[in-house]
Amino acid sequence: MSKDVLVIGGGIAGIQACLDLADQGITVYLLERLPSIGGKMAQLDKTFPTNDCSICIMGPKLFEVERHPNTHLLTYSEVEAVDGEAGNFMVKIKKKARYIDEDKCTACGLCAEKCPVIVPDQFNMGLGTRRAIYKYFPQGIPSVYTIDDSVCRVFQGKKCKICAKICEAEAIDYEQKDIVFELNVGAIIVATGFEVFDPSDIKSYGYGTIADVITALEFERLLNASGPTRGHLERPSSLNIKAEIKQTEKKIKKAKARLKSLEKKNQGSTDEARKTLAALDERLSGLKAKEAALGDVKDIAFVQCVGSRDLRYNAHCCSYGCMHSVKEAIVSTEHGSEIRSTIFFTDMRAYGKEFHEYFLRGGAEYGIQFVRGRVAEINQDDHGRPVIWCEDMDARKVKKLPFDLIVLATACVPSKGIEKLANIMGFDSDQSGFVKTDPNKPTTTSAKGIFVCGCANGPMDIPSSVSMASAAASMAAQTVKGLG
Amino acid sequence: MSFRESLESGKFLVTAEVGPGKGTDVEHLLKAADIIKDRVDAINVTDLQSSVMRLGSMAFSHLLTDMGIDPIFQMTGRDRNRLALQSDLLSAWVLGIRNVLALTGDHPTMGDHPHAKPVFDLDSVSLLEMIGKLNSGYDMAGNELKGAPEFLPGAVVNPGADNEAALDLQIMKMEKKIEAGAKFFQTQAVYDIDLFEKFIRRVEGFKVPIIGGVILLKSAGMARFMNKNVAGVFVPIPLIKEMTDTKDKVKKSVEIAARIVKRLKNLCQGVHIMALGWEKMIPAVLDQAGI
Amino acid sequence: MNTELRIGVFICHCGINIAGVLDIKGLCEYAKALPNVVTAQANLFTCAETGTSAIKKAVKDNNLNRVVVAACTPRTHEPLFRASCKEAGINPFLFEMVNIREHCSWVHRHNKDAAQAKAGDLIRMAVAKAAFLEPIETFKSKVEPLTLVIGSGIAGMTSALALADQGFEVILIEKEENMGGLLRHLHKIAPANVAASELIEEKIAAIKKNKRIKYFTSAILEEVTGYVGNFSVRFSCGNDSYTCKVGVIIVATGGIPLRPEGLFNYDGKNVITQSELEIKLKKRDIEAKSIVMIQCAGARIPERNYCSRICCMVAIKNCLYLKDIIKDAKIFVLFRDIQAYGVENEALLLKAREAGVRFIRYRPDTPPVVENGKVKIYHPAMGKEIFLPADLVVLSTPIVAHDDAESISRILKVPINGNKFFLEAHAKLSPLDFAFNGIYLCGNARYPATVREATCQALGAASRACITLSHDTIERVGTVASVQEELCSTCFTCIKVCPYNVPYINERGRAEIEPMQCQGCGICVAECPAEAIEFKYISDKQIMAACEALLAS
Amino acid sequence: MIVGERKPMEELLGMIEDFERILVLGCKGCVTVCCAGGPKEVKTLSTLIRMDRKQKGRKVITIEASTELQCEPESIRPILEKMANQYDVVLSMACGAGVQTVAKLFPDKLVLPALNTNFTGIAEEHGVWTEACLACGDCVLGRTAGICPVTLCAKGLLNGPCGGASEGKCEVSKDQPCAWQEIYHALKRLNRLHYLKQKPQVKDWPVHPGRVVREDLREVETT
Amino acid sequence: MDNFEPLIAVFSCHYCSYAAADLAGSSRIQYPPNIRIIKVPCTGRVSVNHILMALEDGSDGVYVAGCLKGTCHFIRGNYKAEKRVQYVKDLLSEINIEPERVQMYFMSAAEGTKFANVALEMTEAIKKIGHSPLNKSRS
Repeated sequence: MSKDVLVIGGGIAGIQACLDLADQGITVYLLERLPSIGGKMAQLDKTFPTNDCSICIMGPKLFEVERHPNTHLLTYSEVEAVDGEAGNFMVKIKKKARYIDEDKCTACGLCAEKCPVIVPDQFNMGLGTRRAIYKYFPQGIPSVYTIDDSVCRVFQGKKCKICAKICEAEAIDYEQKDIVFELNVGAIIVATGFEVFDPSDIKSYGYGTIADVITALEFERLLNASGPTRGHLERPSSLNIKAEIKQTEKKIKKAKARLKSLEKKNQGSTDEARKTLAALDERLSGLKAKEAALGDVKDIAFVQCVGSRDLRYNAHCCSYGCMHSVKEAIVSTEHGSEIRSTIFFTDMRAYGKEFHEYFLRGGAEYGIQFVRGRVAEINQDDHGRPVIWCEDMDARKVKKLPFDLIVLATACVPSKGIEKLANIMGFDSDQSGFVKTDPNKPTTTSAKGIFVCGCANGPMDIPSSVSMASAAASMAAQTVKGLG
Repeated sequence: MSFRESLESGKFLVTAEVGPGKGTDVEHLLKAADIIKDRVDAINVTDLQSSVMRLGSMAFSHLLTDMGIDPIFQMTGRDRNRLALQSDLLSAWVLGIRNVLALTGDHPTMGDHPHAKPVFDLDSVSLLEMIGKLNSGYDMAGNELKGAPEFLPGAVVNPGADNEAALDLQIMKMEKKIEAGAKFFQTQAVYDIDLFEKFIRRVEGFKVPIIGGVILLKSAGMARFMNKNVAGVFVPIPLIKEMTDTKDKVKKSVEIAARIVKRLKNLCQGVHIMALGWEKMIPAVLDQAGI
Repeated sequence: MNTELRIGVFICHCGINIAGVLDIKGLCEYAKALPNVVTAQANLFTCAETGTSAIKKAVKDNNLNRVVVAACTPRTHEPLFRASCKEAGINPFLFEMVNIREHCSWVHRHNKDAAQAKAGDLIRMAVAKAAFLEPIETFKSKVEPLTLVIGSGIAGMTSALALADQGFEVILIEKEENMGGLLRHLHKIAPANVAASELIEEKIAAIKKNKRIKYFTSAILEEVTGYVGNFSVRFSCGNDSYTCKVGVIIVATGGIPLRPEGLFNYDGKNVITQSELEIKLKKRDIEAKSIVMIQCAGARIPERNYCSRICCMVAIKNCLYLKDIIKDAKIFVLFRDIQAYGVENEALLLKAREAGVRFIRYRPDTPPVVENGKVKIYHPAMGKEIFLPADLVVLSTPIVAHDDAESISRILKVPINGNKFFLEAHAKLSPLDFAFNGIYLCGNARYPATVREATCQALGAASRACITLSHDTIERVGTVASVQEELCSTCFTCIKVCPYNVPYINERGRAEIEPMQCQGCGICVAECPAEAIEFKYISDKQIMAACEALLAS
Repeated sequence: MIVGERKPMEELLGMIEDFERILVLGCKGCVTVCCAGGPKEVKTLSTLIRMDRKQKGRKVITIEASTELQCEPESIRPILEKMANQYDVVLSMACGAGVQTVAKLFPDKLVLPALNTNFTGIAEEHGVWTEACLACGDCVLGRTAGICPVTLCAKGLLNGPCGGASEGKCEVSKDQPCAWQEIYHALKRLNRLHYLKQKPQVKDWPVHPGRVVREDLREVETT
Repeated sequence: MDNFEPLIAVFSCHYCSYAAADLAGSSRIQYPPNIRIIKVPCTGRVSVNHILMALEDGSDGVYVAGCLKGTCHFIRGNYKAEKRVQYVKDLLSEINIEPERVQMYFMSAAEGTKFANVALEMTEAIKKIGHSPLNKSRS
């Protein structure tokens, strides 16, 4: 028997459930698959309808989880197996090797500065880069670094170990192994959240082929002050060109050096080297002209119900997409006074507290255009600008409109591991693959002693997730107190 | 015929108004008074109108008596306490002034000495009471006078109050003024005759003669200015349009004034024409109105 | 405060993070020369075990009574060092931290001289401030293990039962004669497809037999004073007046569907509301063959500019039940935006469409017009006006706040918003809490919610309440404002500026700040014209000392 | 409460020009409540004085103190006597009454007013005070629904409004409601409109200087 | 004046601007070393006298850095601070000290770059205005 609770998932729902229980004097284990707790909310720039800075309001909660005497953080960990029953579960957990001694690491970040391996940054939706040794995000908790063994040179059998040399805290441990251990808990709360639907499945929207068609979460990172562009609203195409310019400039430098050395040594012909240089120069000026032609982002389109309310992909509604887009459109105006946004929607679902008011403000104060109609196709015009084809239901007209940037409000789909977890733990899923609950007991799953909250149960906004997390905490507390 | 006699005779009264200027030059005012002398029953002389420092009302009223015009001496409570007011009234009587119009007066902040100390020791009502007291041979403190005046006291009323409360209050105060001895009322300028008629219906039971005010509209701009800045005056939009559309402003002005006077004839006991420098037009107005 | 000041300064290398830029030895020498400093030491990592034990040892060896650590940010490390101080026998608030990493070495890497000077300045300021640090104690207040739940709708009853199930006693008050709230009048609940009466009777029975719950119907809340853990409540029940002490309060006062007087020719007979339809459904008293439902009747309009969240689903649910009863019924739903968020709602919408319910969108500028037996509507897809036959018109009206929301908000000193729904502490992260500690919120009183959502919130509110109830006493660190009564001029400034309505005038006629309620922002301290409010944590004296030490003397 | 506000610094600095040791003396009564001359303001003013002197390169010593009630001699005496030779001048942040009390009690010290005493008023909201009572010595509020025409009517009229109000506002300022219209509405609400019809009033001003005597409270001569 | 390095006191709130300064640090964003942070729980804690004291005691400039408007942890402390800063500016004008020496800034905990930019902006601005007239002796 155990009076402890395991919370699976360190997003806002899991954190809230964990803190509620811990504050009630119950020992809680908070398990998170990624190197840091925070979940999707940590990736958001602002939140509706208050425009609060997301990480600002979440940051203190992250600290609180770490500091609380009744909580145990199990980050970078996964559930392997669950046995037993309500009041007495045995949970087998694998804690993945970080190759860092968490107690020693001071998160000084020197290692990452010196690490030679650069890879796309998952937290920034691949729009920025990180090193092989990295902190998931700056405010991440626990505040320690992690070595990504899939890319680190040491684990590819190459010479390196720079980080070990430079770390004065002596926190690097290449020999660290995954640890598997068992935990005895009385109740489990599943708060595994959701995934963002991959819109490349919808070929007609061009995501993945048209650079400036991005997802809403990607857009969040582009807006964010600590995101890959430090909050300068730039479209991926111009980021690509910038990267190319940088690369070409590097090549030119190299070519110049080569030419110089050739001239110095006076060996052989310099013609070819000159030719290469000229070609590179031409390329550079071409790129620069292209960059200049792009200019600033001015017209943004938001496409609603991407993969949602669509029987081909997901029948369900993502619940937050409308407000999410209104928010992003409102926040965009802080990044440039000339930015205009158009939202293409089916139904404006502004059904929460102060949501409708927020939506109205978006139109009246921030000049957001709302076009009722489902976007049929996104393609490119001759200049490479993405173009939206859509029937405006109010005007009863087919419209073809070019934009600088198109943001897809992607569907909310069950997280990838949930199916496995359902098998391990023995709870049922609903028609969309989310965790099913008793209609009259909204956090109770079909498995006794196992509760669910947040988007693991289905699409919902942050306040609903937080409310539900407290509700799940209440049910779990009842279970471990042996009274429920 | 003195103003008191005209009033008592029940005839339709015509009064005009002159405002002394800043300085000692009174020539042009006397000339203006001379032009209308035979067409009016009395001429009001204002008391530092709009709280602007000017030549006094008493002196100019006295000059009018010399010309054989019966002046209505306007007196406000703004600048003098009860000692000065009583004393000035006695002086005025001695100088041949017989009619007094008692007013509270504009606040000094409206004028050119905005930081002057406002006195308002007496307001229009208590001023009237005081006049009654003097007429009865006593001062306000109850001391007997050696030789008492016999002033004809009058007062003003603003029929154009812009809301119900203001109008109710105006009428209540009018009653108080009557109680305090007011024998006639002159009103603020009337342009909206229908509104004025409503006012008259409410106060005709008081049985005190009312002399309706008429200001000569000199331009559309002046009309708009009054609408914005003069309490109780509202020039209806069609009238303003008439002024904008006309080529001959003077002719139009006279025509409008005459039209108003004509209608007032059926509503009240007289008209008080404020010509504001256009005194020479007054005869034309009266002619056109058939008076 | 009479004892001699003995300050120890500990400067962290943080590996080369600080030491790579700053000359730590030089800083130690500098610190040693500062007034009241007894010792200054360097550590490779002050936060490591070696560092904290060095602090503890130095405290013992040098008889220190103040500790200053110059290292990284207090936002992450202050708790650790405070704990070390406590272990060393010093009050944790006799500790001051200087951030020479994030605020110095990391951001002035290329200007080492200036960085060194700045670090010296920051340490000097901290040492000066340390001289005025005062011990701060935590204080405790007893918790009454009792909850007052106001309102006995589905939310209130669920909260009460959840708390009772966790072993806590509950007083449940209901202003109506019967418990059950809105659900008493409803037909069935979707998507569970249970009869509302069944659900509610079950809960009422559970409450009635639960020994831990005392319930009062026809009960009116009259007065609430006190603070978290220790509220005094007075309510009346008929002619009787009751007073009790409770630790926490849950507001579950619910809402009520708008009566659409004057809207769409509402008459309660041929034009009815969804609630009236549910009563008819319950009695199976419907003959209409052609039914038109109008959404947003009285909602999302300038005088009631919010979406009531649940009405679309109520309409869809009722369409399906109507279809069950009257197979050939022609049903039209006239809507502006269908709010079928999530999985189940969207599925239900689909089901209704499949069952033949027709949905026609209308724009707010061309609302439907209800005439005798028909409804005129501009059909946007056809681009023209059409007439729909309507034996029965059903208006989907929004949930509005109860008339007494305002008076309850005043009694509890908790805010309501423009639409008179209760206003939570934070829209995102504290949806069920009030800014005023110890009072929680759920159900329609917060905002329109489905049965499921209200249940969820009710359980959540119970969980929030349990946090307080689970402890015999509540501890609070004394980083709060307190009035020095002898200095108070009773000017009411603190009362006017406090964002949490905490200060009040006590029976001695002076301002008083209840420490359990004070959030410690310091606004009143800065504003008090009599300088009568004390704030031991970051006191005026400390700020003054830091300012005076801005320049080296 | 008596409401005051600090004099402009230029004027204050001019007043203290000749002095080097200044006692800035606040009052914990009305002027604390109206945030003009309490301990906090004493600190602010002292700091400003020191800053001014510092930039001019001139010496100054400021002593900060506050009395409980500066209009009460017993409240001032102990503070001022204790420090008598530490200051050359008293810069009083009390109302006019406070300043005069200090002057009367310490005829050998110069006392300077740091505040302009504006009026007896009420706190409309935090940071806004409005004039409410002229202390005319003959209260009419009972007849005017608690709205003072002596204070709030720009002309202090007792027998109803002048003709100058427009749209319910006083002729003096568009921001100021006509007191008499307010009185009218209030009386109407209270069903007491007939109060307006009473006999004309003439205000009799009190004889100078104001003095209130309660014989029963005075010290008894026992000799 | 070329090598004048001003001393600037910053009243920084625990929840946002102090966190922004931390983020600037962990992001290694470089800014001028002229500022000295005094941490407060909320900018609403900063009184008029605190700002004046910081000036009197030798700083050439002072700024108060609070949360973004509408996001104050204590609801309205930053608005209070803004008003007080304006009041101090008025006071300074009265004694002929440049009111620009005192400023109010708003930033979120996520705006490390903004924190650095503000430090730079303020340092440049005070450099332009010059030494505080209260400590001419300091070079």
